[in-house]
Amino acid sequence: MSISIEHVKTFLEKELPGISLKKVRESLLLQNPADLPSAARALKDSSVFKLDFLSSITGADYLDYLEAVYHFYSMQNKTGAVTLRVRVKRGSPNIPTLVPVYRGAEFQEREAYDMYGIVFEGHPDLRRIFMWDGFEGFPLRKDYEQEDSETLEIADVQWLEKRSVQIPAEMKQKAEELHRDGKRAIARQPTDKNTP
Amino acid sequence: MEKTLQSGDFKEKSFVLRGERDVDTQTLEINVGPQHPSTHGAFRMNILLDGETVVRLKPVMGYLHRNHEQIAENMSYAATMPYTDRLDYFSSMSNNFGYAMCVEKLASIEVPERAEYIRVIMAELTRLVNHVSLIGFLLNDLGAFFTPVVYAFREREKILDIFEEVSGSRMMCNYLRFGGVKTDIGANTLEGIKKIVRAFPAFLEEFETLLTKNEILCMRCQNIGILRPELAVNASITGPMLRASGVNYDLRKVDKYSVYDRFSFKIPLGSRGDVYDRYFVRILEMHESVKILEQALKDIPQGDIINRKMAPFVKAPRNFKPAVGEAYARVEAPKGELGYYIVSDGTAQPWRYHVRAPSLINLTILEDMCLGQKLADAIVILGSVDIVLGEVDH
Amino acid sequence: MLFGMGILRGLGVTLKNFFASYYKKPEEGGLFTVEYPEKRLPVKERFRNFPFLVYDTTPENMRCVACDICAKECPPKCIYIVRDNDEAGRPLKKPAIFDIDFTVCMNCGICEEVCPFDAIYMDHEFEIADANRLDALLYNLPDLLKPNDYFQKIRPNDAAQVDARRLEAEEKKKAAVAAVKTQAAAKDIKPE
Amino acid sequence: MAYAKNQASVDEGLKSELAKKGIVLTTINELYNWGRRSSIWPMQFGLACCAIEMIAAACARYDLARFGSELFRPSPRQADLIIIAGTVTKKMAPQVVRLYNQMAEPKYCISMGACAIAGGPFIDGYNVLRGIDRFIPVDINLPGCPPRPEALIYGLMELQKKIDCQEIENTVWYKKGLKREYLVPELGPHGLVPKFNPEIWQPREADHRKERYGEPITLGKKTRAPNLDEEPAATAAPPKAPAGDAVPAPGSNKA
Repeated sequence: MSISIEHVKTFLEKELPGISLKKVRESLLLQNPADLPSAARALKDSSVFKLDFLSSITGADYLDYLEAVYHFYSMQNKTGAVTLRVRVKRGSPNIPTLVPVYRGAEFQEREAYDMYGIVFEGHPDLRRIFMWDGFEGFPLRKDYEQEDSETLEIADVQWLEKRSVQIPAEMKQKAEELHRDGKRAIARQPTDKNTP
Repeated sequence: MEKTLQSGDFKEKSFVLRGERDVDTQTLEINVGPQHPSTHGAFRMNILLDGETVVRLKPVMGYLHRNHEQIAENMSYAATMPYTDRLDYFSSMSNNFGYAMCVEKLASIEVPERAEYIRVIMAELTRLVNHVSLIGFLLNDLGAFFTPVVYAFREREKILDIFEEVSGSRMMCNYLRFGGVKTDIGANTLEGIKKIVRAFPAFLEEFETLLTKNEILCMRCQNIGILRPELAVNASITGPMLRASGVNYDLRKVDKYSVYDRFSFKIPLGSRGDVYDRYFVRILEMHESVKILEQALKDIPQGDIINRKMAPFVKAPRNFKPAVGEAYARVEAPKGELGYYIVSDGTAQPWRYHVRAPSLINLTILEDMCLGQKLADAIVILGSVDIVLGEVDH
Repeated sequence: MLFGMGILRGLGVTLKNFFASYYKKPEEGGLFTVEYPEKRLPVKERFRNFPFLVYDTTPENMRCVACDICAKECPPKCIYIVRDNDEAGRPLKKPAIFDIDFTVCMNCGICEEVCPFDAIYMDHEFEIADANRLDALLYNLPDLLKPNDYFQKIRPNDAAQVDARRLEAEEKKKAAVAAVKTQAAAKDIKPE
Repeated sequence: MAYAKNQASVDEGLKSELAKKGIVLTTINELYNWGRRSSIWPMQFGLACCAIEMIAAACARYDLARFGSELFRPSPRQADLIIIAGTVTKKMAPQVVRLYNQMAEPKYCISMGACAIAGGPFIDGYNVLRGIDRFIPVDINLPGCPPRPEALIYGLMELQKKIDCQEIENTVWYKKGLKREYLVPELGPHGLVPKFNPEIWQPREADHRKERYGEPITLGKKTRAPNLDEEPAATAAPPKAPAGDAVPAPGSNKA
């Protein structure tokens, strides 16, 4: 059975006086990300809720802010989902980590960092989890520009020439042209006339 | 932003691990993977070894990161269903089950009785396939090269014939639709399933005499990779690994989703939480799945196989535009709690689509279990965690 | 129990299976192998490999009307359709180009479900392997077209159902046309 | 696929004549190719779902051992054939090319499954390499997602036909100063550097898919984010079916 979100809201406001919460659908929005760990610890240690199981952390991009959604369950009471959300600006996407409270948050926070660039302060090993370390950009953000994998760029041409691989003329010429305009080979938009 | 640790940061250190030793050994950093027979696919473990003992173990994922979430966010809801088969490619029906439940929760669609029973039958058949194959590969890591896998795959082939007869493809079933299932099960297919379910306990009994009391298996698996229940709960471990540590948490009993509350079955729990318990919990879970299958096959009702309101959307998926909202649904997949989180924005494509992959999160404590064990045991512990890279890297 | 008994009993199981493979039937644990090229396993009726286009009598009157629904619904977007035009430039109800890229298709069968004209179905033929990727595995219209009786041969039940539905739709249309004709005839008589 | 029969083959009439008398007449080429094609050892290398079908092909029912390739060698040094079974991602591509380089000659490569040939259903991914033939030469392409185990055996038989038609004189691996080392790409800031090996692979002239849908496919321009803050009007009733869509009688399993 599930826990009513108002019940959680009143409990948190009583437990942590300074907290500012807002009910969004079936979840609680913490206006100030800084009190996320204390809220999580309060819910975990409370004898009423005993939310000892952090099921999932999800990053999300809503164009003018980034959001992290946390789903908590209780394994002892076998009770339903309590959802907390935290919103941060795109410029300063910093959220305090939950790893000291929930060990299971480690990989999921790394995934949210890798995909959305949300930096979890205090995370013991905040590295990219899926992409390689030298990858730039956060791929699941709505404004991510994917590379066009059919046109060579100046870096590829130089790398190939160092290894004495001859490159067809028009590819090299296109790469230099791109380099002169200072543009990256972005994946092209559809050119067919009857695109759905 | 504090400097993120690069992989090459660990310098050579000299270590004296336990007690006074006259010789001063150096640690050796090795990479097991991404191409290694024991890593069940493209998965790398950066292990720091002192002699044979594991001192530090950092898993590295991403070699099969196929951008499932980006593709799903650019596609209609029904078009993502075949992609969920490719998440955990051993249990495609329960991946479909989770995704279908999440969209039904989002758009509040009811599912007729018969479709629920068919879903439960298919989900339990995938649990059998997954556990049998997993035990086969676990024994591969223990050195019984491919003999248990050949036995397991013989049973798996029979169940895959049923999946092919019902849905059209052996592994990638794409069988569930929002509000029901794609096609009905014929009477003779039902007979075929009954025959397999009747013959399965005999196979399990033979599989157990082959393995359970085997002294090599007992010595190599008992008291290896012990996982304490508190750490398991704190690290969000779910599925057979959690139950092997003695925590009674199975979504079929907790959430009572679909029609699972109509079947009587028990939840096997381990006591010590070592590799042997994880192996034995999976064997007992197969017995329980056979019990559920027998009950489901006995009283499967007649009736529609898909919600009539949703039938037009099978023919025209592009018209399916659920209202703005979010939904998180979870299902007891063979590997653990498989969750789907979808935010819809009123258009035909979801705004945010996230998969909570059980095997990715079960890997969080791989290092804790392997510290202090021998390298050969670290391989066995990884085998008992039951990871499939399609789901780990989704 | 004696220390080695577990291993011995395990070896007993393997020995039992070894001898069983000689005299038992495949279902009860006998020889399970199907020697592929000589003996083939019957493919299940609903098996789906790659799509093909159905035509009724001659490849000219194919069922596909180039409505592009399957191309829009295909998850990996591997179908490319260009509608045919007659000499005067007016669009025809026939595709000029119908390409399916077999190196992108994921055999999911969604094109078969969404096609309103019963034109595209999933084939059973899986013996496709080729050295060069570009032209051999990009199937265009001539390679995809197969007759309706081939469809009946590989999928008897489904084909029977589809043909029954098409026949019934045919009658309804004929009846509707007949009704309109009689109505028109009735109108002519009345005005005198 | 038709392969040029190697010229050094004996004429069939004489061979069958002698075979009746129990005398086997053959050429060095046929013997050499017969030996190599009947014991192709694949590498124990699997990436994704196709690898499971490869294991199923090696198991009891489809039994790859009948073609002499039951021994899956884990190390590339002892393998003749690499079956690229699964999606090759950009992060995994350098490792796959390095494995191919480490294999001993004569080596063959089957790219099994749509993902390995040209990206398959994941062709749009930012981390997915669009086919392994951008960096290594592929002998047999085996489409399907995943191809059935019998289709893998059919692909293996196609490879055996190709091996039968090779001749010792002009094979690649006996040439002096052979250097079949293929470029191992590196992981750059946005993808692989280089994106493909121009010596082996040229992009298609007409890529219909990219012209019509662009890359990656983004259906519907999303400029406004959903505002979850305001409450839903009614309980989210299932979207009503637009009229005019032919509704098949439910339960009739159309196909």
